[in-house]
This record gives sequence, C-alpha cells and structure tokens, in this order.
Amino acid sequence: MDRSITYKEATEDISGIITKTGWRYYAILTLMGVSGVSFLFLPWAYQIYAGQGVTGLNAPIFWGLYLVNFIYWVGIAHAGTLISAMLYITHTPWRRAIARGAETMTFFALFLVTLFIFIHMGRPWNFYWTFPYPSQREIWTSFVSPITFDVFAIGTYTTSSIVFLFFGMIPDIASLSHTTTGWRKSLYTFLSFGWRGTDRQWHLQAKACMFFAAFIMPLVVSVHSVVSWDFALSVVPGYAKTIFAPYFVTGALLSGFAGVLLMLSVMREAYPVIKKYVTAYHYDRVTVFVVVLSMIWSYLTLMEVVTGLYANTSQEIEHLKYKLAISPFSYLFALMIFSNSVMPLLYIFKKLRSSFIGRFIIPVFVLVGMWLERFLIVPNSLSRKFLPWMWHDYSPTWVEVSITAGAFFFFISMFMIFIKVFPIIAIFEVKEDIGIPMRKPH
Amino acid sequence: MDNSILGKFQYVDDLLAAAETCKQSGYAISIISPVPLVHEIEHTFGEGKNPIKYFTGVGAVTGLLFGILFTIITSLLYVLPRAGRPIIAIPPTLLISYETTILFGVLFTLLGFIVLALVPYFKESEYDVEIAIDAFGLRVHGVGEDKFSDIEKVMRENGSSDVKRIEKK
Amino acid sequence: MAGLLARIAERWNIHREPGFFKKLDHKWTMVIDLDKCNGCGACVTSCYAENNLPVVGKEECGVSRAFSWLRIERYVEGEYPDVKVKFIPVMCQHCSKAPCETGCPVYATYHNQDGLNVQVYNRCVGTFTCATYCTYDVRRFNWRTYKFEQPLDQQLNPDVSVREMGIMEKCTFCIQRIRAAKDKAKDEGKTVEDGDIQTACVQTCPTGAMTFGDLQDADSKVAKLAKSPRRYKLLEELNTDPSVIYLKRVMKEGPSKHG
Amino acid sequence: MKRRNFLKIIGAGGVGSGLGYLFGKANKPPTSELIPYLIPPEDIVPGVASWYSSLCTQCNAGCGIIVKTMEGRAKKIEGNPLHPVSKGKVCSRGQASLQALYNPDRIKSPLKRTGDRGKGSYEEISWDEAISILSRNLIALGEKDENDRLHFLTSLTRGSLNRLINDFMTSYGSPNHLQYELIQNKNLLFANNASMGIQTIPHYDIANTKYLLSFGADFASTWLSPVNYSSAYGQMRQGEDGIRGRLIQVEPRLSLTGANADEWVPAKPGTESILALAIAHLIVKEGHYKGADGAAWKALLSEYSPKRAASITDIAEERIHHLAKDFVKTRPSLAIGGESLARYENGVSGLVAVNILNHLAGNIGKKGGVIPNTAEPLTGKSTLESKNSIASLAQAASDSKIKTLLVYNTNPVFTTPNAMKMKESLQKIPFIASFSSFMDETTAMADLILPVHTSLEDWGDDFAEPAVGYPVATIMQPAVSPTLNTMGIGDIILSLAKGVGGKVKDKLPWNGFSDYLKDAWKDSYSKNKAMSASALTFDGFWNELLARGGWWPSERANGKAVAVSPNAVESHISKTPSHFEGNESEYPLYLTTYPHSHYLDGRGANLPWLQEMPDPMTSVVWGSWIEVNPKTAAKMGIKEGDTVTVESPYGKIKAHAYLAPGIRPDTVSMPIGQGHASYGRYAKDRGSNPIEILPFKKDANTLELALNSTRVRLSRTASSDKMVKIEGSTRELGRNIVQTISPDKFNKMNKETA
Amino acid sequence: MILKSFALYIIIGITGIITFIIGYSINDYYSTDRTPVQPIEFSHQIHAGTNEIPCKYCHIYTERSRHAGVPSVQRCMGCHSIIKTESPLIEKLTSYWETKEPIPWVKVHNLPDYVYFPHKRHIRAGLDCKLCHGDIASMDRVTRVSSLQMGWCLNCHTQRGVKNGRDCWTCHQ
Repeated sequence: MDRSITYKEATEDISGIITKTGWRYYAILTLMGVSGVSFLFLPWAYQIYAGQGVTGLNAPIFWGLYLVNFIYWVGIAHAGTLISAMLYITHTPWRRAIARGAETMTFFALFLVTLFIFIHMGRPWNFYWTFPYPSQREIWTSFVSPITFDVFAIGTYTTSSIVFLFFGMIPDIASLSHTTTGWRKSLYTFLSFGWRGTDRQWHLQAKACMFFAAFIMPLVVSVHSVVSWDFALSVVPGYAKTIFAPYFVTGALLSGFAGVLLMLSVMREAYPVIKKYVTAYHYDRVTVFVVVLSMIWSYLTLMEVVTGLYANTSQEIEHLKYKLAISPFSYLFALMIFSNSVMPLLYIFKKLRSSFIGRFIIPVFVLVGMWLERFLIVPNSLSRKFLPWMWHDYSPTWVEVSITAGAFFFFISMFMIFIKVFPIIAIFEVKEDIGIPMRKPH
Repeated sequence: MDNSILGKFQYVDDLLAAAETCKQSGYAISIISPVPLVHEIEHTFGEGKNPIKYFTGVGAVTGLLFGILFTIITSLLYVLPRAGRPIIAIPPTLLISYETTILFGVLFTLLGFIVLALVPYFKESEYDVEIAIDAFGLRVHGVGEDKFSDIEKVMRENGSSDVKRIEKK
Repeated sequence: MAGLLARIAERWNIHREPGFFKKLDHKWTMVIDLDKCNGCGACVTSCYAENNLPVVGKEECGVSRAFSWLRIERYVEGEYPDVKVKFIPVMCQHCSKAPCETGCPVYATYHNQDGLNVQVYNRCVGTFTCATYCTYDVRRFNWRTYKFEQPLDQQLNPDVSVREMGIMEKCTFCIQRIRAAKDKAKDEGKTVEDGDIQTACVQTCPTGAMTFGDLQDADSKVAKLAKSPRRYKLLEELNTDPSVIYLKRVMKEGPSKHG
Repeated sequence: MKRRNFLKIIGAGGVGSGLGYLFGKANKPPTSELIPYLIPPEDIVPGVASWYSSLCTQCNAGCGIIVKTMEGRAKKIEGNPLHPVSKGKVCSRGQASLQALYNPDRIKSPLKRTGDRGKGSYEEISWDEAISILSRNLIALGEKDENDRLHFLTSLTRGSLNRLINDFMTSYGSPNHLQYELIQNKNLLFANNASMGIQTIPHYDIANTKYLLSFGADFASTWLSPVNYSSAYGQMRQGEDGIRGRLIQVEPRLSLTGANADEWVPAKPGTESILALAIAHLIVKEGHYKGADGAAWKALLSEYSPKRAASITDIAEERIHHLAKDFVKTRPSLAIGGESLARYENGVSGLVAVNILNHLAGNIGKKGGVIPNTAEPLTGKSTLESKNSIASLAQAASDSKIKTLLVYNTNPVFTTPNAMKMKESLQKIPFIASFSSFMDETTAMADLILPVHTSLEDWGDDFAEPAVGYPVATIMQPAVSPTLNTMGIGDIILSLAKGVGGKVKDKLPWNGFSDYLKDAWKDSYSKNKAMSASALTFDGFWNELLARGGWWPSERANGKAVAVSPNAVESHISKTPSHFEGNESEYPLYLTTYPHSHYLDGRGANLPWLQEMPDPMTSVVWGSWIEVNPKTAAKMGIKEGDTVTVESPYGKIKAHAYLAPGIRPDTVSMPIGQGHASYGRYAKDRGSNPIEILPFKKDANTLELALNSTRVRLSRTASSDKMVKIEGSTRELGRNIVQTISPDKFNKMNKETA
Repeated sequence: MILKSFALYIIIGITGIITFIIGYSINDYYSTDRTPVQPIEFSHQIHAGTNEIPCKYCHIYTERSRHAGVPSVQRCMGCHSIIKTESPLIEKLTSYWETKEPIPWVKVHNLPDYVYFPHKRHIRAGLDCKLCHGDIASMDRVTRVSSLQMGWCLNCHTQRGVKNGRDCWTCHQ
C-alpha cells in the first residue's frame, strides 16, 4: 500500500466509485439485469408452470444442474467469510482492502444458493414447509434429514454473513453520510445508526468484530461440510465418501478465492482508482492461497479416485468408469484437472501472479473447473447406482442451462447495484492500512 | 447541561498528548476518529472494558440450549419414525445446536453492540465532516464556562488546528 | 420435580429405542420366488390399473421417466449360445432402515407401525432427496401434470389419490387394499387374516411367484416361505433391511454347454 | 405524528388488507357441487366396489375374470379365482381391456362412408339407419339370388355368438363364414387330428410334468392359454412334491419362455421338426419305445439319424443324444410344439413330429403329459371344419366373387403380407360393413361401420380351447352399462335378421342377444346331465352361472386313450427343413416373426398401458425393433438403436436394431403388432409391421399363412425416430442381484426339509 | 428527521404486511362461504328438527360406505309426491324430478381429494353426527361448524386415543 495516499484522497476515491457513474455502467447493468431476468426468472417461471419435466432430470438422476449450482454458489460464498473472518483473527494486514468485496460476494452468492434450493424443488410454493414453524398440522421438520441441516446451516450462514457485512460497513456508512447529499444522505444517516467514531465505539466494534470472526470461522468449515453431507450421508457410490467434507470445503475455498481474484481484477479495470488500493502485493498474497488450496484439492481429488479404485467393488469401479470414460461428459474431467490442478500452479511464477494471465485467465479457469467438479460428482454418480437396469444418462435441457447462466448475470447485476450504494472497499480499513498519522515514529 | 470542547488534530501523537493532559486534569474525554485507534489508546490509557462478551456468552448458551431442546421437543410433538433411527437422534441434535449456537451468538453480539455502542450515541451530532475523513477529534466533556480557555490552550499547544465549543441544552 | 424427571427419563428411554417400535402391529412382507417368476409383466400392468399410474408416452419414456412403481429387471449372462436370462421384479422394498426416510426434511416419508415405508403425497415438497438416496431406484416423480385422456380417467381408482405435479411417489404395498381389508375385518369384529390382503401385483401374478402377508404371524404363508434356505434380500450388504424377500432362482452355475 | 404520515400508514394498511383479502380469495379452491342420483341404482353403493364375473376376450384363451366396478364404472380386472383356466390370475392384456372400454379412440356411433373408400371420411348416422342400410343391401343381394356372395369374416368365435352367426348365415343362404386369426391354432388342431385323431386341443399338463421339451412354444407370453400355462409353470417349478420340473426350449430366437428355460437349444430356423424326429429316432433306436409297432416306427424314422440332424439343425450330436435320454428317462415328460414351429411353411409336420415324440415317450394320457379332453366340447361346431382360409377369401374378393363382406373384430389388412394384396382385393368388394370398436386398417376400408360393445359391456359366452382336460364354459356379462352409442354384435345380428326378414327372421326371432344366450343355455341345461344335476331349476342354474362366471364339471373323468400310428403320420412328416424365400448370398439372414407379448397380432397396440409396458425380452416401449445377434451386428457395423432397413425379396421396412445375445447369429427376429396405419392415437405410426415384407406362403394342409418363411438382409439407414427402451444395462457385474442356487443344491435342500 | 422518514417507510411497510396477513385471514376464516345458498332452500331444521327424521333415513350410505350419500331425488319425491306438494319449493323439486335432472347441491363439507374420510368407520365407532356437523337439526340452512383442517382431525384422534390415529396413511393414501 502506498503510504503517501492521504486519508482525504482515499475517502474521495472510494466514495467516487459510488457516486460517479458513467453511461457504460448503466448500459452494462441494464444488459446484465435484463439477461438475469430473462435467463433466470422467466425460465424459472416457466418451470414452475410446467413442472420439473422441463429439466433433463429423470428417474435415477434426480439431482442435476440445480444442485450443482447450489453447491457451487455455496463454494463461491466461502472465500468472503474466510478472508474476512480467518484473516481478521490472524490480523493479516492485506485482507483489509479486499475483505469487503469478498463479503459482498458471499452475500449475493448465498442469495443465489437460497434461490437454487427453491428452483430445484418440485413444489416450490410449499418451500416454507422445510422450516420448522408451529402450525395447526402439528407437524414440524425431520431433523435427521441433511436437508434440514442445510436449512439451519445456510440460514445461520446467511444471517451471520449479512450481520458481518453490514456491521463492518457502519463506520463507512457514517462517514459517507457526511460526504454525500440527497437520498444517499438520508439512507446513510439511517443506516449509520448513530455511529460517531468515538473511542468507545471503536473499542466495542473491534471486540464485536472479533466475536463475529470467531463465530464465522467454524461456519466456513461447517456449512460446506453440511452441504457435502447431502451427498455423503447417502449410500450412493460416488456420494458416500468420508473424504467429502474436506474435499468440498477445500474446493469451496479454492473457487471462492478464484472468484475474489476475478472480481478484484474486473473492479480494477472498471475503476482504475482501485489499483491504488489493491496492488500486486494483494495478488501476491491471495495467489499463494490459491496455489496451496489447489494442491490440497488435487490431493483430495486423487484420493477420491484412488479410494474408489482401492475399494474395488463393482459399484465404485463402474462409477469411476462412467465418470472418466463412458459418460457423455467424461472429457470434462480432463478439463477439470487442467483448470484446478495445473493452471493454478502457474502462480508459482511470481511474474504471473499479477499479470493479465494471473488476474483473469487462471481465475476463470478455476471457476469453471470448480463448477465442473460439482457437475462431475452430482449427476454422474446417480447415473451408476446399484441396479444396472436403472443406469441412465443425464443431459441438461435449455431451461437448466439458461437458469445456470442467468444466475451469473443476476449475480453480476446485483453486485453492480451494490457497489453503487455501498463502498466496495472498506474506507476505514484502507485508512488503517495507509497508516495512522503519527508525528513521531511509533 | 453538558458543555464540551472539541478539538481537531492532524496527528494522533498530538491528540494523545492533549488527551492525556486533559484526563489528568480530571475531565472525561472521548476521542473521535475516522480509523480505529484502539491499539494506540490502549497504549496510552490501558485496556478498556468489554461488556459485549456477556451478550455473546449468553447468546451462545441460549443458542445451544435452544438447539438441543427445539430438536428434541419438536421430534416428540409428532412422532414419526424414520429409517430405524431413534426419535431423539443425537447426531442431528448436536449439529443443529452447533448451528443455533453460532446463530444466537452472532445475533446477541449484534444486539450487544447496538445496545452498548450505538444507542447511547443516537442523539449526538458532533460528528464532523473533517473527522469523518482525515481529522482526529478530542472531546472534553463537562468543561465549565471558566475552564474553556484553559482546555483550548492545552489543545492548541499540542497542535490542534481547530477548537470549538459545543453546547447542549 | 422427581416425577417430572422420571417422566422425562421414561420418554427418553422410549424415544431412544432404535426403530422406535417395540413391536409392530404387522410386518407386511412380500416374498417373491424368482424361480417361479417368468417375467411376463402382468404385475406391472396390474399396478398401473390399481394405483392410477399415468402413461407418460414415448418421449418421456425415452428420458427414463416411465412411471412404473414396479418393474421387472432382466439380467443377461454370457453370449450366444450360452445365454442365461434372469428376471427380478423390483418395487419399493419397504426397508426397515430405509435410506430415503433419512432424506426427507418434511416427514413426507417415514416408517409406520405396520412396517411400511409411507409416502405422504400431500406433504411432499419435491426435494428429490429420497429418490436420490434410494438404493433401488424405485421412486417416481410427477415431472408434469400428467393427463388421463377422456374417458380413460373413468378407470381411475377412487381409493387412490391422483398425484399432482411436483410430487414424489412409489409403491405403497397397495395401502388402499390393506386399509380396506382392515376395515372389513373391523366390521366383522376380527383381525386381518392371512390371505385377506393381496396387493395388485400379487393378486395377478400368473405363476404365483409373489406372496404377500404378515411376517409376524407365524402361520402365514410368507412366514413359512421366509424360512426357506433360498431366501435373500436385494442388496442386503447395504443394510437397508428390506421387507421384500426374494427366493433364489434355481439355475446351473457356470457356463451351460448342455444346460 | 404528522397528519400526512398518519394517512400514509392508514393507506398502506388499507391497500395491504385489501390485497390480502383478494389474494386469499384467489387462492381459495372453487366450491364443488354435490350431485345426487336421480334414482339410486339398486346394487350400487357409492364408494363400495361391486364385482362382476365375466370373460376376457383379449386373446382366445377364454380366461374367466372378475371386474371391479365402482359407481358404475369399471376400475380393475382380476382373474376369476374359481375359473379353472385363469385360476384367479390374468395377464397384462387382460388387465388392459379396461383401456379398450375407456379408449378415447373408440368409434362413438355408426358411421357411413362419404368420400372415397379408405380416405377416412365418414358421417355419423343413427342405428336405425345403419341397420336399414345393411339389411337393404342384404335384401338386394337376396333378390339377385346372390346370397352366397355374402361373406362374414370374424375372429375366432366360439359359443353362442358363433352359433348365432352360423344360424344367420345358413338361414340367409350363404356358407361363407370364415373365422380368421393370424395367431391361429388350426395347424395344431389339424396335426392333432391327423396324428391322434382328436379334434380339440388337448390339455398339456405342464403343471405336473418334470421335463418339458418345448419346440418354440412361448407359453409365458402368447401360446394358446398363457395365464393357465404360466400358473402351471409356477407349479412345475416349485410344486408341492418338491421336485423341480425342467424346461428345455428349442427355438432359434430366445423367447420369454426360452429365457426361463434351463436349457436353450438354438436350432436353425425351420429345422426343429428334424430335431424332434431325430430325438424320436433315438428313442426307438435305443429301445425305449415298447409299443408293438416299434419296427414300423424304426423304419419311418430311419433317415433321421442324429448325425444327419446335427448337420441340418446346427445342434451337436451328443446334445441330441442327451435330450433324447433325458426326455425318455425323466418321468413324466412332455413335448409341446408352439407358434414358431407352427408358423413355418411345413408347420403341420413339425407339430406332428412333436406328437410322435409324446407318443414314443409314452406321455399321452398320462398325468404330466398330454391329456385329451374327456367330454365333447359344449359347443357344437369345431373350428376345424372350415375349409376356407383368408387366402381363399382374398382370392374370391379379387375374382369379384364377393358382393358384401361383413367383418367383425379382425383386421386382415394389417395381418396379411403385402404380397397377398389384401387391400387391393377388398377394393373390389362393392360393399363392406365392419363391426368394430376401433378404426383399424380393415375398418377404414368399410362403407358402413357399426361400432360394437367391448367385452365389458356385452353379453356372451365362450368355451375355452384348449380346455383343461374337461370342458370349461365362461359367461360374459356386462360389467358396466354401455358408455357410447354402440351395440353388441349379437344384438346387431338379431336386428339385422329382423331387417332382412323372411327365413332369417323366422330362424332368429329373439329380441336381444341376452335372450338368445339364455335360451341357448337353457338348451344346454336340459341336455347336459351334469348341468341339470347341479341346480334344480334353470333360473337357479343361470344365477349360479352368472355368479360363478361360467360352468365346469366339479370332478374330472379319465381321458380317452389315443395313440399315434406310423401310418397316419407318414404323409405328414417332412424330410427337409422348412423353406425360406430368397437365396443365402443375397439375403444372408433368416427372418422369424413372433406375436408381441402385449399386442398379440396387433390388436393390443391401441392400449396405452400395453404400449408403455416394456417388452419382457428387450424392454422396448412405444415401438418395434429387430433383434440381431451382437456378433452379426458387429460384422455389419450396426450399433444398438441404429435404424436398419430390413429387406426381403418382397419389400422392405425400417426397424431399430436391438442387440440381443439370445438369437442365432444367422437369424433376425421381429415382433408383430406395431406399424399400424390407423387404429387410434396410441397405435398409429409406431414402429413397423414385419408381415408387410413376408412372402405369400401357405401351409399345404390348412392353407394358413406361413410367417417364418423368408430371408432378409439388413443395411443401416438414417431415421429421426428413436428406439426407446427402459433398460439401462442388463449385465449384473457380480452384484448378486438375482441370486441363484444350483439345481443339485436345491434338490438336496428339498430332501433335507422334507 | 431523516431517521424519522426512514422509520416511517419501515412502519408503512410493516403495516402493509401485517394488514395483508389480517386481510388474508379475514377472507380465510370469516368470509368463506360456510353457509352457501343451495339451489333449493332445503331446511334441515324442518326435516331433522321439527319432524325428527333421523339423519340416516336420507343419508343412507353413512353406515356402509365412505360417503354419507346425498339423498337421491327419488327419495325426496318419495315423500313429497304426497306431502306439501303445493309449496313453491316442492314445485321446484318436482320440476327437477320431471325434467330428470339431478339437483346441483353445493358442497358444504368439502375435503381435498387427498383426504380419505370414511363416514362408515366414524359412525360405527359410535360417534354422533353432531360432533363434526354441529346441530344440523337447528339449522335452517346448513353451516359448516368445524374447520375440517388437519389439526382439527388430529386433535380429536389424539384425544380419543384412536389407534394409529396419527399415522399419515390413516387419512392420506
């Protein structure tokens, strides 16, 4: 971080992102918003009207792209909490400039996660039956079901993430309430809740933040393990793996970090002013994480295959055969390995870390690769269950593909709206990063 | 009647020096800053109290108990056996109560923060545009009419650029 | 206080019982003699007629959405001329430790005191978890609102719900027949006797390969058949403890030059 | 609070509650109505089922069924547990007859042709008009003294309906009543008569046999009386005595029965009779036959040495020895000859050979063997008497010797080869009237269509053939009142008799078929001692009859002794394998056809349940296929599901290849039943009909069509249509899904428990 | 001030939501047509009350079937071809009978299709019709007095200790 940046400059730079809006922004936002609606919500409405029959799901393959997207977005959500919570606890300085962006990703990713749960349901209008609430029917929810675990885990995760995100924004919002005018001022004043920036408030803020971080840390691990238990608690070959919890968590973090990298790179291109705050140093740090996670992931993937082979049961062998050779999508396995194991290794070269390849190409590969990982696990395992008579293939239909793509557009448009309302870089933390102005060296 | 003085500083060292002087004179002070000065203040004045941990603790315990009881009691309200498992199944209870512990812990912490740190300041409005950006403020509370110039002097001596008086009815 | 604690302890003990039931009212069981089954498929059609199963058409069948709750699987061994063909009817096995029951978050599938794996259509929200967990792939989903062409709808069995779109369903061991038999027995002041209940498939099976009854009733036909040394359960190694018992097919082992 | 704000809140409240109210209203299910009966039917309690015993007419086995009805609608069909043929069981086709009743494609009222013949333009007319059109036509024929130019073509009818039709035709003055079935048993009747001198199909006692040698008899799906034989099969396998009967299947294509056999003997198509005679040769040669005419048999069978047979049939010599030994040593044993044998060009001789086997092994008249029926059948006329065949009808039509054709319940346009030119022949008939429930291919040629009741709405009776060692009569009574503007076939004929007048009216004075039926049974009751002994009065007998669903003697008498003599069969046994059209170099593969286990000869193809039911051997639904051995397919580069052109010297059709290991590499096989050009929405334009490309070949004795009589060649082609099969994989991969136990262990186990 | 305006919007929003729920419930509970107008103003009060005709005289299938059975037009005419034939309501009935049309009664007690409620079992268990249908004999036009919701059924099943009364397949199949 360039220590010569003044506080004033930082404040103006970051609030400039919020307030200075060009026509290109509106054009892209409109495009994304319209695509989001027409690719995500219109097909979904059609699906609700016509039934799940419009998807490519069938008798043994009951879980397809929607579940893939569900896990995928849970994964994307993970980096945000990891960066803000774990790195907060360890007082890692470089988290400050990127934490807010990552948390925002978490928030919208979780929104999509919830959406995908409802999209994949047969009768989404009855979604509230999955929540435990008292009713005249006297019936609650079954707590042995991993889906109920999901409801609680993701409910907790979403709540905590929202709390953490908005809680962290209060000082910035308060400061913005002084520098802006019009509706923004009203909004910020309301949302700042009486933040004044006194020493007592800062003190309590730091303590509360530490508690939040401490609570959210285990959630990072627990949420994705719970999601992995949706699969691992069954007996389906390819699902019933003890390795799934760490495998999913690692994968989630990997995809999350890649998502953060890509998000930062795009933001930097869109708002060059951010380059001052997110520098090659940040890429350097984050990419190290990506390399480590990628290597752990590669190991776990290897173990997933090897344990299957080693089990040497017909079920496991046939499942692997299908996944690696027979399935109409088997070629994607090679692409997955290339994207997740090979591409991130390029980060070993320091020069590449903040080059164009490092900033854009590799993260895109990892994001695609991690999606493929889920795609190769979810429907493929169901294609080779216990009774060979019921072995069938799955191919997604246009509705599923469109909803999958629509989710990305929707995510981007939500994100674009967000950065125009709230500071995407935490102002006070950046200031902290610049250094507290002391007359004499401390 | 709370008459107070707000002095703005460019540098934290100056501010802390002024604050120390004022505090030694027996005034209640508060430091207003755009960035957290937790570490620096602690360095100067020693560690402050942290009442939020009680909220967190109560929240976590409540969450744990809620998780356990809720899971067990709702399964007993309409007994429907599943998959040969006991009606009161322990692993899910642990898992659900784990999640509710976190959920309640987070919510109670937030509540604590709101109650302790936000609500008391609702009516104060001395937060200043400059302080919001790059100035550090030192506010000295309960300054009598007569002592005003003394405090102002202390601040000016320590490098304050701007000192103003705030009166409240 | 002590009383309350005692009550809690009592409740605790009852509800920590694995499987919950000390004794089932009945243990409905089907025994299928694979040596008698000739794979003709009469049972499948019978099931369609009894349980209001929709006909989904060629396109849906082509993507494996055929609706049969009961299917006859055919396994082939060897190549010409040493071909061995084996048939096995597979329907919901009504597992005592059913994987599907764990999956459902809303209690739409659970185990009742007759040892049956219950599917409650009107409670189902369609999370597909049960079907994914099912090791026998016997669950069927209402992918669309299936229409019964007029006047084919006049054939619909009024004792069985017609399921709406978005609902999971499966073989119920013809619960409507079980209930009707219990109802009749109650009218006559008796309990259900062996042979009173025949599910649609059992009733129609031309070779008499299928038998249905209460395993807890020691004199019942199924109880006797279940003692056969030929008995086995499908995918027994998964420990789902099915209520359907198969009797092994009698067949020469190894290649059969002369059969 | 400011007034404006207050108003805002009030406004929000108002709008909110209004929306809530409307949303609630929109969400509410509509009120439903409660429609009472005007006059409550006596025997109907809403919500409680009533059962009617009746007869299944989906095939010719004559199974007794019971029909569950609720609120006057048929809901379910089950086998009549008292009935000796069905024994409380019923097959898929029987279940699906509900869908014939409630089929959306049924003809709803009488139709008169308006456009060109075969173009499908009809107008609805009233029954009075329809009957009068037909009777005017018949009167006009009579006036021109062309009474014998009237032909009546029906499916196999037995019992009172058959008598009624015969009465009608004889009194009208035409001898031309032809019963036609594609899946016929005339060859079997002829062979039995020629070899054993019995005129009915005997009871094949599969239940009690211990060694069943089946020559292409697919009794699990279609042969003669599948439900009865299936139940017998179950008993044979796991009967009370604990000894498991064995089943050996001789056929080129593994049928459903073959799939259940302990041993499959894939003889070359057309050579099964040679194999049977070779076994007979061995039995005589090795001295197992103890009869007085042993020498004559030896002479007759001398040229069927196993060695020669082995080269012809492609079955190893020692295997023939083995079969002969087992067949004669295992007691009781039974040989049966089924459809695939009967459908060769020399079908009769194959069936005769099977009878010879049974005779030589001493199986005739024994328990677990062939049991001739004890009494004469209850019905008068034997189906054997008819000298006509569908071929002669087509000939007569093309010679313009037919002026009026009445068709009931049969579909010759679909079930005859193109080479026979049935459709062209029908075009030459001036007037065709069809009595049919559905617009099948033949009905589509008709000038006048009189829709008939389905079996669940009509009266009738049937005398099961084959019986079960004693005669069985089944009564068909309406389970539901007619749903459409249709009439029973018997009622139509009786009102036609009134319309025609004269002798016909005198002969058939009844008002309705139910009266005719009742009188016919009154007649039987007075003549048959066993019947009159069973009830005091006819009314009592009749009520009992309707309640039980039919009549059969309570005790069984011993069968009469029959034997096969060498002289009788000499002229009927063939020395060479059956002939296949086309030369081997051009057409390398034999084509065998078989009735689909659900559609039979195509009549079941319009029932959606049957279309959706996977075929037992291939799991194909909603279409047809051609079975090819994987080795053959690999040679030709054909993959599963590929569309191939099947070309015989007489035409070509398209079909999807199904790679079945259970078929000889030199043979391909196709099911009959699909490929309808009309016949309702479920049947139309699905798959293809292999009969189209068959040659026009007849059995020399019975003039029946030979269906397994041509060679074909395959070539790959493109098609947008896809084969849909239910199966994923049929390989078990050592997962122990269908567990097995060896027969030895099984027998040992049985001994231990006994 | 700014705080206040935001608070106002929030209050307005919450008010909207709460009143929406209230409106919905009003519709659900109070505005539902529990007392629909029937095609003929048949009075149970006169028949079952004043004249003390037993329920099962007209609802003949009650003890035999799932359905209680709405009386056939013939059964109405059985009495009313003699009694009170000149009343305008009976003339309406007679016109239905003469045109051979059934009377389109409006269902008061309507259960969803997936609920199997056997009248027979409940009557044979000795339950009074009034328990669910209320005091029909005092109603001029029939009103639904019970909610007919699942909780209502369960409540009775639990209180009476019905064997397997809380098993789902008891009522849904």
